[in-house]
Amino acid sequence: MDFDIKRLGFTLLGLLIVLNWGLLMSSIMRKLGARVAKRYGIRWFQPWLDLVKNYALRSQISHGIMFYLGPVFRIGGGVGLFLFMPMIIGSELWLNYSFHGDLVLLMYFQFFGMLGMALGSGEGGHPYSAIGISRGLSQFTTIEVPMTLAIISLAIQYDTLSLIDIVKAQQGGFQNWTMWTNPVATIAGMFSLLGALSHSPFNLVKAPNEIPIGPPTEYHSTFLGVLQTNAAILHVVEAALFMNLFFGGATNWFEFILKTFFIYFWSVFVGVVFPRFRIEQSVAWFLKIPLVFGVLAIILYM
Amino acid sequence: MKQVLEKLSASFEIEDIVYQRDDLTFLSAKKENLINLITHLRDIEGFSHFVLLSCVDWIEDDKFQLTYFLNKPEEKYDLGIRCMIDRKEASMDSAHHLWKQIATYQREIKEMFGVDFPGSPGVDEPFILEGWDNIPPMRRDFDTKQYSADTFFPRERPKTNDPKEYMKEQMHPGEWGEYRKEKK
Amino acid sequence: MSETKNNNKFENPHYAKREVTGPDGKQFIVDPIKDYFSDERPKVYEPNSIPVVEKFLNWARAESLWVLGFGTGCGSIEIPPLMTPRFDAFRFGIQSRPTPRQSNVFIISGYLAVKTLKRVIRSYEQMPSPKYVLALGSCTINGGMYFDSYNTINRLDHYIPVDVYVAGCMPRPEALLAAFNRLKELIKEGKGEKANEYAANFDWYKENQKKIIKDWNMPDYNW
Amino acid sequence: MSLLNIETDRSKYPVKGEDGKLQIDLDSHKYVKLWQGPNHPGVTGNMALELTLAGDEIVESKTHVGYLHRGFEKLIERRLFVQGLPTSIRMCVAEPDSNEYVYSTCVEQLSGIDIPEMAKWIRALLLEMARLQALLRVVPGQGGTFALGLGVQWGVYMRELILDRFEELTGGRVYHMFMTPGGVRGLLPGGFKKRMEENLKEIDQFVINIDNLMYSNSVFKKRAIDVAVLDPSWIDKYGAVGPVARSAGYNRDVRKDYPYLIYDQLDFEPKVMNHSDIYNRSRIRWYDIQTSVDLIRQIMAKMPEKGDIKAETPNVLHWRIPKGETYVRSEASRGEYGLYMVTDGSDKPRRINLRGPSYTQAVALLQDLLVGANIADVAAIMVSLQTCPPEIER
Repeated sequence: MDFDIKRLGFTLLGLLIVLNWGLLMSSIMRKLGARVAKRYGIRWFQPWLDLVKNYALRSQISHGIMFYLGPVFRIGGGVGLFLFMPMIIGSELWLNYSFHGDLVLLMYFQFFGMLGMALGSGEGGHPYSAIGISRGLSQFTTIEVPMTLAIISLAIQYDTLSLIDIVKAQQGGFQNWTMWTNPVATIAGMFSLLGALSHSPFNLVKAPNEIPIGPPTEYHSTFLGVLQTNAAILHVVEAALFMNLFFGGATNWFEFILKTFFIYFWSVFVGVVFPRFRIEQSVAWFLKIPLVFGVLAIILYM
Repeated sequence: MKQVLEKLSASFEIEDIVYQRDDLTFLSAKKENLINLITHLRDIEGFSHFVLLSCVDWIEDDKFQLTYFLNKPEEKYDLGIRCMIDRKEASMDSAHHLWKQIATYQREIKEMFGVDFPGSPGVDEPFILEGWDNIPPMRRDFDTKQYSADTFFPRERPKTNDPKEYMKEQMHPGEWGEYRKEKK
Repeated sequence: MSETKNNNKFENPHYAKREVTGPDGKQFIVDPIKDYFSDERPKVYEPNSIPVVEKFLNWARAESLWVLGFGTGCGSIEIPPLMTPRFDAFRFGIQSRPTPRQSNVFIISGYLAVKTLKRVIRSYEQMPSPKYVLALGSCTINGGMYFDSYNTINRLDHYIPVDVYVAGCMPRPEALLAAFNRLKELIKEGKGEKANEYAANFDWYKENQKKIIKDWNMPDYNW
Repeated sequence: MSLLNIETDRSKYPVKGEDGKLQIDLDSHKYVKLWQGPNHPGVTGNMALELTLAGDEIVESKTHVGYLHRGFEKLIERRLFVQGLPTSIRMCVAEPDSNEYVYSTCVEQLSGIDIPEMAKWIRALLLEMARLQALLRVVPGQGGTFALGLGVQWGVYMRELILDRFEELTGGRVYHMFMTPGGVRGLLPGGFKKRMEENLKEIDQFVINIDNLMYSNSVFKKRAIDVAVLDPSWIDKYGAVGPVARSAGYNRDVRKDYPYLIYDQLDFEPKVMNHSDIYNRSRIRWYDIQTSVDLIRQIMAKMPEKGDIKAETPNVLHWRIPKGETYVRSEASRGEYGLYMVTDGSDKPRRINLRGPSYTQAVALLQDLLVGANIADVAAIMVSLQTCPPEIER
C-alpha cells in the first residue's frame, strides 16, 4: 500500500468523528440509565468537560516508566483497532487501513490494550489494580473463546478473513445480514460483546464496591484522560466491529451512528437491571452458553 | 425468677437485689464469684443472650462498677449483675470464653477506663483511640473540655451563660428580698 | 511519651527495611518507605500564563467536580439523597469517585475524629491539584455539638485549607447544592487555589497536624 | 514446582501457631494484605477491614473502628438531662429516633414519670417511620453491593418521601428531637394521615418492584444464595440480634417480646426464616418493610385524635434524678437497641452506655464470618449484617 496523504487525512478525521461520537454516546447512555432511575441525568456535554478537566489538572505522579506506558498501550490498542476497521462500506476514503486478513489483527488488538494496562497498573503498586487486572485478563480470555469461534464460523461461511469482504457479502438488503444467515454465530458474538464492553453483569474489572476501581485506581489527571479518550474510541470501534460482522456494515455515517448506538445499547440494556457476577461465575458463564453457541456455529457451517 | 435468685444468692453471695421492672433485676456479686455466676446462669439457667458489659466510674468511692447484662430469651427476662472492683490497678477476670463479643467489650473498657482483663484476646491493642497519651478518657477525673481547649485550637466563642444562673439573675435580680422591695 | 513515638517513625513491622527471598529464590532488600512513598514536598503550581486559557480550564474544572466518596462523618447520610432522584447532583457535573487520585472535591461530612483526620490528610494529599474542600456541618467550623469532645477537632482550617463551609447540623442537601454552586463561582473567578495555599504554608499545616496526631507513622507528604 | 502439585485446599494453610494465632508470613508471597476502608465505597460507613488474602479468599480479617468516635458517653456526663437528648440522638445517624426513645424512656423510668397515652402512639409512629426509612435505604443497598444501583436510586427516593413526613411532623429531616423526656413535642398536623397514606401506597409499589428487580433476579440469586451462611448456634454465641437472628430461626423481636409503648395493641408477626445466608437476611428486611408499612397504617387507624402529649415534668434546669440504674431497649431496624443509664442523684447522668446491634455483629461476628469468603462478597456481607459504625464506637 502506497503512502497516501488523503487517506491519512480521512483516517484522522474519522478518528475525530469516532471520538466525539463515543463521548456523545456515553453521555446518552448515562442519561438513559438515569431516566430508568427516575433521574434527570448528566448534561449531554459532560464527557467533554470531564476530559478537558482531567487534561487540565496540574499535578501528576508517575510510579515508573511502565505506569506511564500503560495508558499509551491502552490507547494504542484502541486506535489500532480503529485503524484497521472499515468504517463506511462503498467509500474508498472511510475504509481506513483495512486489508485482506485484517480480522486476525483486529482480534489481537482487542487484547493488546488490556495487556498493556496489566503492565502499567501493576507498577502502580495498588493491590486493587492487581486484583482488577487479573480479573480482567482471565475474563477476557474466556470472552475471546466464543468470539473467536463466531468469527471463525463467519470465515468458514464467507470463505474469507477480510472484514471488507464479509461486509460486502452482506450488502443488498437486510435479509443478507449475517444476523439472518448465521444466527447461531450472531448469538455467540453478541453474548461475548456483553463481556467485551464490560457493563454489568461483567463489569467486575472495575467493580467500585469491591476493588475501587480496579486497574485505573492509581491513574489520574492526564493518564486518566488518555484512558477516557480510549474508552470513547474503543466502545464505538468495538460496536463497529460487530456491526460489520453481523449487521451488514454501514454505507453512510448516519447508518453507522444508528447501528453502533443500538449495538452499544444492547449491553447497557442488559447492564441496568443485572447485578455483577463474581469472576468465577462470569468465567463459567462464558464457557457455558456462548461457548455452546460458538461450537454450534462452527459445526453448522463446517 | 425470684426463686431462682434466692437459690443463687445462697451459693454465690448475691446481695443488693433491686427489682427495677417486671423484666429487669439488678444484683451485686463479688469479684471472685462473678465468672462462675454468669457461667452458671448461661449453662444452667438459660441466660443465653449476653446483652452488654459496661463500666461505671464511682470515683468518690474509689471503685469501678462493672455491669454484666444477661438476657433469658425464653422467659424474656433481664439480669444486670454489678461487680465492684478497686479503682487502683483495676483488673478483672476475663469472660471472653463465654461469649465471643465480650472480648470486644473488654478491649473497649481497657482502653476507656483502664480496667485490665488479663488473657482476653487483643485486649492491649488500641480499639478506638489512636496514639492516646493521656489517662483513659472515660474516667471521671479526665476533663474533656479542658483537653479539647488545650489541643484543638478552639474558635473564639460568643459569651454564653449558664442557663441556671442566668435565669436566676433575670427573674430574681439580687437577693429575693430586694426584689420584693422593688416591687412594692 | 509522644515525642519518643514521633522519633521512631514507622515502627510498624510492615514498613521496616528487610531482606526478602523472592519466589525464584533470589534475595533482595525491601525498603517500603523508599519504595512506596516519596518524601518530596508539595509544589506551588502557577496558573496558566494566558488568562483566556486559564479561564477556560477553570470553567471546565468548575463544571466537572468529582467528589471523593469518603464519608467521614454523619453528614455522609445526606450524600445518597444528593446523588438520587430528588436532588440529582449529576445535573451539575458532580459525580463521586472511589479513589482520591481521581477526585477533585473532598466533602468533609461532619466532625472529624483524630483517627479519621489522619486518613483525611492522606487522602487529601493524594488528590491531584487543584483540589477543593467542602466542610459540612457546624462541627467542622467550631466543633459544634462536640466542642468539648476529646476526640474531635474543632477547626478544620487549621489542618487542611477549606474552600466552602456549610453550616448546620446536619446541612440539608439543598445547602450542599448551594455550597457546590458557591464553589463553582469561586473556581470560575480563579479563587480555587487552596491547594497552592496548602503547599505554600506547608510547615504551618504540618505543625498543627502533628500536634494532635500523636503517632505520626507516615511520611510528611503522601504522594 | 510442577503445575500438577498446586495446593488447592486452602483450609490446609495458613497453620495455627502455638499461641492460637494464624501464622501468616507476608514475605512468603502466598498472602496479600488488603485494607478495605475507611476510604472505600463498599464499606458501610467509616470503618476499615484488614484482610489477609490467599488468592481471592480471605484467611484472616480484622475490623478496625474508632474513626467516628466522639466520646458521647463522656459528653453526656457533662450535660443536663434535657441537654443530653440532642447529643444522644446523634449516636446513630441512620436511625436517630431509637436513640431518642431509649434516652427519654431511661430518664422517665428513673424519675418515675408515666407518659400519656397519646404520646405513646405518636412515639410508636415515629419509631416505625424511622425503621421504615432505614430499611428503605438498606434493602436496595444489598443490591447496590452487587452493582445493582437502580434499586438504590429508587429506594433513596422512597426514603425521601418518609423524610418529608418527618419534616412535616417534627421540623427536622434527619435529626428530629421529637420525643423529649416526658412525652412528645406535638400532635400530628392536619392532613398528615392522608399524605402518609399516599406515600405508603408508593412504597407498596416499590416493594413489588424490588421483589422483581432483586429477589427474582437470577444473577442476584447466584451471588446471594448460600453465601456467608450463618450457623444458628452462632446467634447466641456472638450476640446477634434482629433480622440476623430471625433469619437463622430465632424469633427475636423486641416489639413482640417486650411490648413497649402500644405495640401490644397492634397485630403483627415478624418473619422468621431458617437458613441465614445473604439472600435470606436481605429478604427478611424486605418483609420488615411490609411489616412497618402495615404497622404505620394500623397506628394511624387506631390512634386517638386528641390527648395529652406531655406528662408533668420537673423544671428541666433543676431536674435531678435519684440514684438508680436501668436498661431500656427498643427494636431498631438492625435489631435490639438498648441504653443503660446510671444516675447518682445529681442533675447529670452518671454514665450512659449504648448497646447497638452492630457492636457485636460488625466486630466479632463479621471477623469470623469473613474468613473463607471471597473478596467480591465483603461489601455484601457487611450490608447483610447491616453494620453501622457510629454505634460501635459512639
